Amino acid sequence: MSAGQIDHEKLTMAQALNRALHDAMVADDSVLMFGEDVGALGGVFRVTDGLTAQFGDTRCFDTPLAESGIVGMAVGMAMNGMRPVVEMQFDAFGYPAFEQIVSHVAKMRNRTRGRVHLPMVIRVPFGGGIGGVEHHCDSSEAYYAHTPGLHVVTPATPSDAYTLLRAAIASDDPVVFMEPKKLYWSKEEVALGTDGPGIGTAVVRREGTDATLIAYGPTVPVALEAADVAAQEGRSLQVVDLRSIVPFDDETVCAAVRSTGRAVVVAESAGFASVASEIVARVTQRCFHSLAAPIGRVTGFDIPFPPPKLEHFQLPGVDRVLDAVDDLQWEDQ
Amino acid sequence: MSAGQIDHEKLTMAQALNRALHDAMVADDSVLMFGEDVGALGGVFRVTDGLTAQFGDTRCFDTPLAESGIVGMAVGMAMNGMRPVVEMQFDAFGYPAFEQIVSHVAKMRNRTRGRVHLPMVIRVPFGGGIGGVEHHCDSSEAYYAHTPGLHVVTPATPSDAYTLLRAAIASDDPVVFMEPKKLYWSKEEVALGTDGPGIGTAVVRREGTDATLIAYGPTVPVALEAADVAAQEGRSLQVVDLRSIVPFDDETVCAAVRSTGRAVVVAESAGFASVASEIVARVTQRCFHSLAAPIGRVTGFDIPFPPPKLEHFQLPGVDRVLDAVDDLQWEDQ
Amino acid sequence: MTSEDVLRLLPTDDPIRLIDADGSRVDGSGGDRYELPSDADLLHAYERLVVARRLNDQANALVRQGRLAVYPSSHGQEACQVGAAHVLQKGDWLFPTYRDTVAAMERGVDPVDVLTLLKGDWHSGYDPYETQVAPATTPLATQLPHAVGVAHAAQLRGESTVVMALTGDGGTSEGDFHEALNFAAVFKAPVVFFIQNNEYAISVPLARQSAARSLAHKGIGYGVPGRRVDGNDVAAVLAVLGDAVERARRGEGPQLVEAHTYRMQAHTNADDATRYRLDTEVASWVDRDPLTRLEKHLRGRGLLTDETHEQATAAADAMAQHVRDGLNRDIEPDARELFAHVYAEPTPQLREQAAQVAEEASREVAGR
Amino acid sequence: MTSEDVLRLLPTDDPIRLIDADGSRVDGSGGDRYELPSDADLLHAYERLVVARRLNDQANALVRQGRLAVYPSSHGQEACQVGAAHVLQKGDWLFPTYRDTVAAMERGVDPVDVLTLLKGDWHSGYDPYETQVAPATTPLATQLPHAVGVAHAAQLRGESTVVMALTGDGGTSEGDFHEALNFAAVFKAPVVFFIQNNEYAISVPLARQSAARSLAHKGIGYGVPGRRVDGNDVAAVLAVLGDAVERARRGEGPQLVEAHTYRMQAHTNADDATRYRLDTEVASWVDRDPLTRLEKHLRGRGLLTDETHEQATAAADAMAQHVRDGLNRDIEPDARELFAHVYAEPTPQLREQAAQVAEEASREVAGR
Ligand SMILES: Cc1ncc(C[n+]2csc(CCOP(=O)(O)OP(=O)(O)O)c2C)c(N)n1
Ligand SMILES: Cc1ncc(C[n+]2csc(CCOP(=O)(O)OP(=O)(O)O)c2C)c(N)n1
Ligand SMILES: [Mg+2]
Ligand SMILES: [Mg+2]
Repeated sequence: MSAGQIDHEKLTMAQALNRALHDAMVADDSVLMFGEDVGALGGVFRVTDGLTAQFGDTRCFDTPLAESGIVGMAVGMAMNGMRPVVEMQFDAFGYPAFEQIVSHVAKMRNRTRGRVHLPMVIRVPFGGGIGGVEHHCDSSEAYYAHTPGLHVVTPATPSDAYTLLRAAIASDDPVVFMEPKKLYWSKEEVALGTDGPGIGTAVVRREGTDATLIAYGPTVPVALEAADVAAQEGRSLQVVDLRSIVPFDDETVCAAVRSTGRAVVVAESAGFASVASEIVARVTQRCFHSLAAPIGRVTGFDIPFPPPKLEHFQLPGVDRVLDAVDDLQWEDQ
Repeated sequence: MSAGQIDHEKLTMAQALNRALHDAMVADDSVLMFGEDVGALGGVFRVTDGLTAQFGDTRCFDTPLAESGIVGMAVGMAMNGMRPVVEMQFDAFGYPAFEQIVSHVAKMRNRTRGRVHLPMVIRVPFGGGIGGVEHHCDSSEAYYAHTPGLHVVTPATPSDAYTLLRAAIASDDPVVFMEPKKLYWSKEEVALGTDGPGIGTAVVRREGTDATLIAYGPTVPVALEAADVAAQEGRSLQVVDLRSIVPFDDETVCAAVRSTGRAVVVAESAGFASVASEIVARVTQRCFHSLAAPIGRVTGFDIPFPPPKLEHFQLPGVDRVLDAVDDLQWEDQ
Repeated sequence: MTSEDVLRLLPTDDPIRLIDADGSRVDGSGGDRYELPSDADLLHAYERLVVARRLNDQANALVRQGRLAVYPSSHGQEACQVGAAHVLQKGDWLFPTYRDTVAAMERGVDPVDVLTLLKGDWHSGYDPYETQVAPATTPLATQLPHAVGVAHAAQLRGESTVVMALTGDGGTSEGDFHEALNFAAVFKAPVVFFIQNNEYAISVPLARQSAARSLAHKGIGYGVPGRRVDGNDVAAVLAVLGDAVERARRGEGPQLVEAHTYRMQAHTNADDATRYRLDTEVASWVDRDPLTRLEKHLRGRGLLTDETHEQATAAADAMAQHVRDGLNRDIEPDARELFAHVYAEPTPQLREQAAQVAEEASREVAGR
Repeated sequence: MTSEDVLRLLPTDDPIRLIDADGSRVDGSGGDRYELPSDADLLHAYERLVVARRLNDQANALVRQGRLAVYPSSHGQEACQVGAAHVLQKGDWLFPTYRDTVAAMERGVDPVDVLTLLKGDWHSGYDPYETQVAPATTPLATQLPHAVGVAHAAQLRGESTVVMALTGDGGTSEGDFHEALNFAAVFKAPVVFFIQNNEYAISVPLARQSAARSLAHKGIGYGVPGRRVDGNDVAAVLAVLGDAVERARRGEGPQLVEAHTYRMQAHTNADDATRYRLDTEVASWVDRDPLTRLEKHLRGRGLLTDETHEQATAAADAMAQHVRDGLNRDIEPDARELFAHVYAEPTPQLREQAAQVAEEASREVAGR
């Protein structure tokens, strides 16, 4: 691709991720992809489809079935000149790698006083909404976001999937890249370029004046849909898409909330001690006197993710978001 | 001990924990203790001192060095009639067991629709302030508190150490029992009885009228000391000791905050997406119109726990707590 | 311990086989150390293999009809699962994976209940304490330390329970496999670790899983005897696993058995196996089918009458009908269940959340 | 692969030894397969053992004087650590644990820098890329997958790097040991896994760690050769590890070597070893001391002159003086360092937090 010229293609999020991996591997020989079933199979979500065929099985390869080993090997490869990208097949299957992630991936730069850094990406398909059985629908972003030393990002659109994954691979720090499973098949025109808002930047997806919905990953479309419905009912909702959980874009989020004076955080994971808690706490701290009502939270309940037949109760939906908006003490004004 | 008669002894927190284990093992044959170095050595903090000698090495025993195996074996023993208590030697060494804790310990009751329950306790010495090197001073309570299905408790006094550990062992649900390492050697007269406030109950440790400090585990003494200093300066601070993070005692905490209209949460762990975030979010939600200022947070910074020579910068101290109290917009009144 | 003592922990070079693909009795390959199971046991195994195969077929059909969300078929592995269940006694425990529906059924769990999870409902359709079958486990190898704990608890109480812990070839790569085997060995826990090596972990072939001569060669590193068995020969599976269970019960500590078998179908219906393996490879295993092999053997010895055959088919028909009936019943999702089993008593927080859902539901009803 | 090919992966019944406790050359016990290192190598090893022993003594003294917070001594294990370092070439990597201060020093890291962590300052007193010595790791066995990754990266680039990955006996029980060995074997990564089996993991004796004949017997389960060596015989350690490194470099894949040695002192100065082992047990190992053994051997062969002895002592003196000087310097804690290394660029959140600490500091200065 010649400089300045950027291709556009209509892609699903899974395809956009695939293109990001592909383009990063073309651009830089040190980029590698490995994990379980990412080779011949192309990943259970086909995100790595075709990479082994094109780049050979030293650049994209299957490993033994052991997540701690996968992340640990990535640490070593990142220490030694590579930029590994690894896949945890489903969110809950990242837990065996937890020690490696928390004690090494997150800490290596710090413990070596900056001498060793780990340019690596851990891809984590997360969230529910696809009728998955137990252990296939966890939302673990809070565990990673609470761990200093990690970047944690999550795209809500195919375009962001491309941009953020390229940025994650280019980052000299480890990035936990949370992929909202239920959006893998969402489709849009994608600009295959590496500029656009990077890690650390939230964007306002929809302007609005009455209240602000703060969402990330799988709940962004829910928030947008809620804003659509609210608009029909005469209420103007603004929607902020975080994109990056760590670093957190206080500026964009707080400006948005101050502009409306009311806010609801929408997230899929269990609410207790979660990213949603953090958003409420930090935005309240910064915008207290602009707030007409306490910031609302629509999150998953504090229960293990339920079986498919029951998951619609657990997932934040448009109705629940609108209820939370209704609860923002409008009569107080 | 005959009914109604309760022994009192002056004990350190480590001794109180030891007595709780001892008394629980006397009371119930199915209570077992195992982990690394808990046998002949009596644990690196001597919490299990003498148990093997008294109860034999089938009741208190060393295992191979493998935390996932330890917790996993405890799951199986709890499934089969035992009430195991296991020790993770230091907080960060619980991470290898993370998958077992999150995917099984927390979920077994739910996934079996209540048919299998796990009466087990995971003891986790946590926090800094003892000059420990890396990986020996983590505060991991947020990981566990965010995980539905676990109880998470932490004592701040030797008496609570005894009562809460007895309650944890008696619980039919798994309890993550966080032991503040720097308080192991704190000493007081302990009532060796099993009544007293149980899991799920916060207590007001000091009455006060101007603002409420909310603390748990290692920061409770810090909060109390801050209240002492503030009193000399003419400000009356109330101190709430959570004791139980999950379940959370909304009633006690919110009543306290409403009574003063101002609050600061004091916790040692990194602040982002933490238990402190949750406290701020939920108390703000419930007490918004009683609050004269946003709830303050004094927590560890969002950095890996630093080396001993630097740890005093990381630990919430009296000055920082008082600064946060000063920031509660008193001039607004 | 002398060198000989150590060497006896190594498996035979080739998997132990008692009945050949053509149905004839094998000599050699270590099989001579094991007796052929009794005629009655073989005939019983035959009937159960027929029923097992039918369960796989029926479940696949239910997936196509949309009654089951997903099904990991054990077509081709039925001898392993029937064998693993049949060698156990009352009171023994079985720890199955998601692929071990047949093994669970063979231990007395209603297959409708086992399949509940795969229908999209609650995991544990069955009470694990009724049959001593643990809830099937998805996170690989994580059930193995549980199996050790159950065995050790029983051992401490002086009970003679044996625990059969199942895993796939892929599962052996996980840290928990290692930790469980080691704990079992150190505590001499009566656990039989039974690996169904079906050559694949989803798409990943065995060669990417291990560079060892066999997975049973791992035993010696824990002081545990490792045995290899032809997993498509139910006679050999019964003999080798039966021996392992007996040894574990006698106090000889844990045993490791690897069955060599093959996953004839895709990982689940959601998988496309043509992406990673050739049809010719699959075809080469058809001749080694566990069911036809046993049938040939029994026919060769004149043991299999048309009557037995019909009886087996009737049992399979009845089971299939029962499964269809059970799974065609619609599940009424009840939101209250979300909060009922998280703790013995819901926390105040969960009570609030449950109330919210109840309120939503009542508004919905009112709104209709 | 035939049976013989598999059996050659098993270690010898007894650890390989080249020099006996009384200093004489051993024949048999597999040692005949290895040549005694050259006189020059042995003399060099002698000097380094003297220096190593002194480092342990000096560090213990610094603990008593309150200059070091904690020290895990390798007294008695110096032959393992000197051997592990000396068999490597320039460009090879070493992955040490907290007990491997000596090994790191032998690879060229300034001991003052290695001890920085134990003084209470930043972990990585040294630049890992200068000497290809990874930062010493505390969470057990977690460094082993890193070692595999470093080796595999080098291998993919066609470099001839070998990685020496150290672990204790206790560390072998962790899942990461298993996963690392398996990954290395599957990818044929040039890693030498070197277990210093010093009989204890803090208080837990080897028998609680493994029921296997030896830890080297684990190799065969991964298709990796396992070797046992007398860890108090530096000649044997050099020979066996040297051979393993050469094989790994030749492309034979990972190698597993277990050294049998003994932790002569407590786990660290904070530990009370009398709670779990008898003085008589410790005493029984004094005769097998690696340093006196080599000294006897060299003296017996007339190779050790008073001059060599003095030269070694002088080197030890100089090192000890250097360590004292380095560690007696006081560290000025600088709060800015807290935030400097978490990310390449501090996040906005960390900038805020750093500003808070800076503000606190300036108020403190103003308040004085
Ligand atoms: C810890 C963990 N990681 C990944 C997965 C996803 N996964 C499900 S089945 C499977 C392959 C398992 O292979 P194997 O153990 O050989 O069993 P088989 O399916 O062949 O019976 C994988 C990778 C999982 N369930 N658990
Ligand atoms: C994952 C983990 N669990 C527990 C510990 C605490 N711990 C530190 S050293 C040690 C014993 C290690 O024994 P071994 O591997 O034999 O090494 P040695 O100390 O004998 O050199 C333990 C349990 C740790 N560092 N890491
Ligand atoms: Mg398999
Ligand atoms: Mg040791």
